[in-house]
Amino acid sequence: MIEQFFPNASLLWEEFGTATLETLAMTCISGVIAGILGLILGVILLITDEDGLQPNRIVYSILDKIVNIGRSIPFIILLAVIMPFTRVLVGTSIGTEAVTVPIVLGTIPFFARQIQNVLLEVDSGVIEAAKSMGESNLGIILFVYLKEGLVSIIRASSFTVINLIGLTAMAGTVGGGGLGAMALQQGYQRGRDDVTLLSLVLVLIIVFITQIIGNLLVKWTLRGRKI
Amino acid sequence: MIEQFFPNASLLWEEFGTATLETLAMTCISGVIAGILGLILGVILLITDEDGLQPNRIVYSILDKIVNIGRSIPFIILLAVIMPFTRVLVGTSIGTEAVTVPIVLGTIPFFARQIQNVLLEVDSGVIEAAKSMGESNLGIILFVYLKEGLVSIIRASSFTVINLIGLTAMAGTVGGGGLGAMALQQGYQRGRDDVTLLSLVLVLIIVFITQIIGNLLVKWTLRGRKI
Amino acid sequence: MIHLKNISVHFKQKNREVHAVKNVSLEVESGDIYGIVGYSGAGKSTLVRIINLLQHPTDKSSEVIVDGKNLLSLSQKELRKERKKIGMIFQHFNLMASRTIADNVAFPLRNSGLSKAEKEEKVEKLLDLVGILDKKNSYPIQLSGGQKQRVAIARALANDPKILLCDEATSALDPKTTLSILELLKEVNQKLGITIVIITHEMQVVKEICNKVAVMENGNIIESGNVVDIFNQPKQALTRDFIRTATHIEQAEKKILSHTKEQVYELKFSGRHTADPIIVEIYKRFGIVADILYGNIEFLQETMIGTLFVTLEGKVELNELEAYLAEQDVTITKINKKT
Amino acid sequence: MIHLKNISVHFKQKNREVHAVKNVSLEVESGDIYGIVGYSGAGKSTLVRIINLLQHPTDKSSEVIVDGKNLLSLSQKELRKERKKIGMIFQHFNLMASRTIADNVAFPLRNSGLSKAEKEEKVEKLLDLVGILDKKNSYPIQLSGGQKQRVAIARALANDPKILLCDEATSALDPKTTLSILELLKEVNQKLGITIVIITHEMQVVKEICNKVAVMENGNIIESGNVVDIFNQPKQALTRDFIRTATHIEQAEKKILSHTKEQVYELKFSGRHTADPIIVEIYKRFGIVADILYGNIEFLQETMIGTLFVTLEGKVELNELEAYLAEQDVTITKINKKT
Amino acid sequence: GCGGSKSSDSKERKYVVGVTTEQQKEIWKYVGKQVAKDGIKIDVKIFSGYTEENPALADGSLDLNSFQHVAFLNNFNKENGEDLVPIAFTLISPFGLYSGIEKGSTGDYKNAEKKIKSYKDLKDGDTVAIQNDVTNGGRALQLLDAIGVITLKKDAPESPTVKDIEKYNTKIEIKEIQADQIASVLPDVTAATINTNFVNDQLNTTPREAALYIDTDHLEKVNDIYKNVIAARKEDENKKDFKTIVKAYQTPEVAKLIEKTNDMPAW
Ligand SMILES: Nc1ncnc2c1ncn2[C@@H]1O[C@H](COP(=O)(O)OP(=O)(O)OP(=O)(O)O)[C@@H](O)[C@H]1O
Ligand SMILES: Nc1ncnc2c1ncn2[C@@H]1O[C@H](COP(=O)(O)OP(=O)(O)OP(=O)(O)O)[C@@H](O)[C@H]1O
Ligand code: MET
Ligand SMILES: [Mg+2]
Ligand SMILES: [Mg+2]
Repeated sequence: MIEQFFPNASLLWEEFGTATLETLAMTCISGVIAGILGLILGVILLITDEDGLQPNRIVYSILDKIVNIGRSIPFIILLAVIMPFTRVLVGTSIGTEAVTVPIVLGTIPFFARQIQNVLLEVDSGVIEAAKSMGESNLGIILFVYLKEGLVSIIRASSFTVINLIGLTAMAGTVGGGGLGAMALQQGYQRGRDDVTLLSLVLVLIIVFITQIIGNLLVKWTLRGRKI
Repeated sequence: MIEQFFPNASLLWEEFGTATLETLAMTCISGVIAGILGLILGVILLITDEDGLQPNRIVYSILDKIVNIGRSIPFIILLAVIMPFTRVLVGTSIGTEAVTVPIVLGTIPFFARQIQNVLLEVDSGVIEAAKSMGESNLGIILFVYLKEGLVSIIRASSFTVINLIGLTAMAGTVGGGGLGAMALQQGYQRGRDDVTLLSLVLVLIIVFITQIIGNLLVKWTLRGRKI
Repeated sequence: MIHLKNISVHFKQKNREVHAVKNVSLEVESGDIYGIVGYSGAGKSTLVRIINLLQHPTDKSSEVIVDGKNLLSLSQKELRKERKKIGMIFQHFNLMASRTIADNVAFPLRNSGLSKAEKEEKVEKLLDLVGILDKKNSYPIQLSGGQKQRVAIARALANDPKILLCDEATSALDPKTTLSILELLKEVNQKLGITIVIITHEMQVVKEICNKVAVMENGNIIESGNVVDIFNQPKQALTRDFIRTATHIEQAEKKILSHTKEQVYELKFSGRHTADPIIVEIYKRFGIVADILYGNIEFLQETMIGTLFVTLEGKVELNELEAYLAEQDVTITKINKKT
Repeated sequence: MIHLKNISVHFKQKNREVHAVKNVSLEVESGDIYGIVGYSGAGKSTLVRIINLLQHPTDKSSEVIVDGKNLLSLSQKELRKERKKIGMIFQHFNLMASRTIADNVAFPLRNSGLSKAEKEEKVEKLLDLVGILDKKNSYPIQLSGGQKQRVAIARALANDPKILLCDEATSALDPKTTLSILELLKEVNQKLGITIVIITHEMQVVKEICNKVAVMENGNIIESGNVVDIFNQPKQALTRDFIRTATHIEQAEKKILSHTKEQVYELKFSGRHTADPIIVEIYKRFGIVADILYGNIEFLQETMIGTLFVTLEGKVELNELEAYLAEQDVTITKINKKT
Repeated sequence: GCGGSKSSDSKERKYVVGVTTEQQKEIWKYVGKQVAKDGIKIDVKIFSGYTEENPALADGSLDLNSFQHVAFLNNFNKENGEDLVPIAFTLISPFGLYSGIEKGSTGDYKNAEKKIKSYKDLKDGDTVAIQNDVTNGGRALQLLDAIGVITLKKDAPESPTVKDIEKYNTKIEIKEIQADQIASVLPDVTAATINTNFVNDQLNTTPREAALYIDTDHLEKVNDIYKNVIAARKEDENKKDFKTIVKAYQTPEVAKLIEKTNDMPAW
């Protein structure tokens, strides 16, 4: 039965398993790193902007430009351009570990900009209240911005992770693995539609799980807050 | 002078001109189409969700899944998968026009999800006030959600356009032009760093212009509203 | 005009349910200015939001009949049509941050069929009425608290509603502006026959403009009826409390008792229609000299009500005095120091 | 305790400037409960926000000295330290939507050095004080308007501030809750010596707890001083207006004049320290029978102030009467029907 | 003009040709000039990567393409059930094995410090990068087989994959990398197979100067299937205009252009 509908895929169970794990590994590792760095960068953008907590025209405009540059370099070129850097960082520029570097670098500005946009929506009255209590800027960021904006941050995060999963498909370019590479190299390029399809379905499942986790986190954050 | 630093690029002025125009054309056309369709899809997601204006579990969960699917298929595969559709739509599956179809399709769910997230932040009290005035759902969407959320929508739009510019770099895959293809084919793949650099700088300029237009629109929207 | 029957509202929270409104029925007649008072958290806002179905009753047996139509049985479209006839002033104003003051007020006029110039004229008239015409091009964030409230009032009136729901329409306003707003409401009520339901914690507001009042406690309407009746003869402890606190009698009593060593009496005027000079009459008839320590007396819709705290000098025959005063619709009570 | 000198605040808007506060100076002494009243939009909130520098004065020559420190010259860090000593209740509450009521109140305690249990105890005590302990695990969105305001009050007190700034701390509250909050404020003022600045539009609040008051109009403080003095001898028209409107004399006058055809007199008690029985004395001395139509008399910090509207029956020699009443610190005025 | 024309008897006689590199584009521009006098117009579309040229030909978006060898075409036909046909040989591209370079070594590939001097230096544990597409990857494996590093199974297909390796004679690790990225990863591998166009452009050298081994030097070991072709749809196989075009292609002038790119004319 399965063999009939998935003539090629059924020969590759093990590869599917490995590829899935590789995609998960890439997603999680780069997600965590890009998440932390992107969050920090986004917060710095937020507070150094004109109406921010600690306006600083110079820092803001430099970081703002870096974010734009980071977002506008096509991934494949980014990957090539930063190879020397990748090599310093992980010792090689090929393979699954190596591709996480450009994925992280590509995701940081993507996430940072979203964090910035999202935190701009936090009620300014509440920020003021915190100021009036003598809260430090760091305190306001940690305990007001991030807390009040948490739901939006979660939404932006699942959005970003899903985007990042898309980027992991490029891993194959430098000999990395994962489901994207599998779909392309073992499936699409060889006209094996069943392999392509199955790889994509597995990617989709990961995406759905991400979205579901995101939605659950939102629900959990809003628990008890319902009206 | 210029010839010295840009030995190869200086021979390609005309190509740079064409490529820039192609990138601009792809960006504008797919931006407008994906913008409109993504906005509509995002609004439908917003209103059919559990706490929306017109909850509809079935419509929501179908569209929600389509958006996730759309966002998780690697662009290169999306491009291949929808070729027959592209052909029907624009008469060919290659070239700059043809690549706008997958770009649009890839951008719609990206933008839609952002619109949804952004409009979720509109003050529910204001929505209630509009309801109390007997405003129709359409009226609430057009004159409350979109109006109150305008600043966030603009921010999401420039974010999306910048992302879309990244996608246009993939045009080369199907014989399309533009600066991304130029950077890759005429620059990177041929080891001509000056061409790569110049192409990227041109892309960056477009990205910066997008961001500046976005910022100006935000300023303009908030004109007079400053505190 | 408004008939609420068996309205209950339960909010489910994590670990417990809040019964904000408990099987309440309310009847507001056309032309009424109906006050709803009660402690903070009593369920007033929730109840009023039922009237235009911003809040759905959680009970199946509930009925919400407004202007002859059972709102719960209407289609969305029909409900919208009915809502257009109901103006609402929200406790938290709910102004649109992205629109100027003028545009906020113009919002309900979008589908009114008025020309642009007519709309503008109407908006300016309304803004002028509430005294913030000079702010018409400002945005809500640039207004003071009271100014925001006034925009909300103007907006609620824009549509020429048949019913006006006011949730604390004047709580952020100074007494002068409050007075002018109340007069405005009274005027629209009288001239245009608009029915008004007004939530307030200021008994003064009730006295000033309401003809009926309902007192809420803990999700229930514990007392309702004519304002005069209720002010005269409050049946429930809470109502009495409310009236006393609002007229500051309680505070006065406390102060007086701590200032004087003599026996203090309370003279309570409740619905006295004649205006005989009581104090002098007492002196004439009984030779008793009454000294007013505290007084709060006023006309409430043609009848005199209020309280005087007095000390009495002379030979006080309480029984006789009581009998005479009862004829005059005045009750006398000996006030004892509370321990 | 608080010295504001030459404070001006200008907001720049598209096409014009709003001068919200115009070169105002204000001095609040330690232990004061200082009321600020004025029409909506007068600049009260803006002025009070100067005290903790949430609003910076736009003028270079301004000085903001709080507790001996010139706030304008402090570093960010020092300013934060000073702010911790100043509690603030915002007009729009500004509660954190993502935190429960208890967590909102616990927020200012984060760096207080208290243990978790101590914090919890303190929070519960505060919530109990304002009467919403049962809501401690609810979120702001689930509270009624008045409940939110009470959370804001509890939060402002959490830090044991030396100064408490209240922007309409009781505007959303029913009279009973208002009273209990005011008593709470008075208590913290007396027991802990907290200096309180309170913006309010309720003159009753001023009467109840303030010892000083400033009246703002159009960005200026037009009158300020002792509450008793100001209530007795308001110098500015606006102040008089405010007091009259707040005590509802204006409305009473209107009503009385439309109800009676006889001549009406106003007896004004301003700072009468003795408590002679005026009405009976008039009858005894002049044979004049005074009938009280409206009365509002009370003790304000040991002195009796207020107004009676009366009709006089008998042979009225206004001059004599006037002279006698003047001795008693009472002024008499003939009230004429306004046309 | 937007794309190709589906009908073969188009009055316009304009044909869209898909290619992959700038040089091929130059060549086809030259051919286009030659056939212009016959009333034939040639429009060249350049693609990045190898994936879309054949689908585009099959669906009529292209009329011809000229970028692949027979093996690639066969693989495409087989996997996709298409029926594209070669109508003429064009060239054969030398395919070489190149040494990796030391990390941190600077300058041109020519001057960079190489990891090995000869393919014989490959030893156990070394890494070799090969292309990650089916045919180039297959050709790379055949090259490794030819130099004795691995042995392919007897029944290995035309384009073998790593699964078709019977035995590693040297225990190398094979990494599959996208063709255009291989030059960039040379510091991370011991050796790599690189397509000649990238050797020319990205390494600024030629197979002759730099390769450790060039498969076309041992043509007996190179399958004919690596000869590049012009491909068309089956129904256009005998189109008169295409004969004209092929004739214009297979000329000494074009041969010179081909040699300029270090390829070898092969018709
Ligand atoms: N969305 C909600 N979820 C849970 N509880 C709620 C919600 N909304 C209101 N409540 C609770 O219902 C009760 C009634 O609230 P309501 O807003 O009707 O009070 P109110 O009488 O208007 O008070 P106030 O005068 O303070 O505005 C309160 O105890 C409140 O906490
Ligand atoms: N951010 C701002 N931009 C422009 N104008 C402002 C701004 N904030 C306040 N104003 C204006 O300054 C004046 C004073 O405002 P403020 O909030 O101090 O008044 P208030 O006395 O507190 O009134 P209320 O009793 O209604 O709260 C008002 O006319 C208001 O419109
Ligand atoms: N020109 C290339 C070669 O022969 C073609 C590869 S097959 C797409 O190496
Ligand atoms: Mg309420
Ligand atoms: Mg204010």
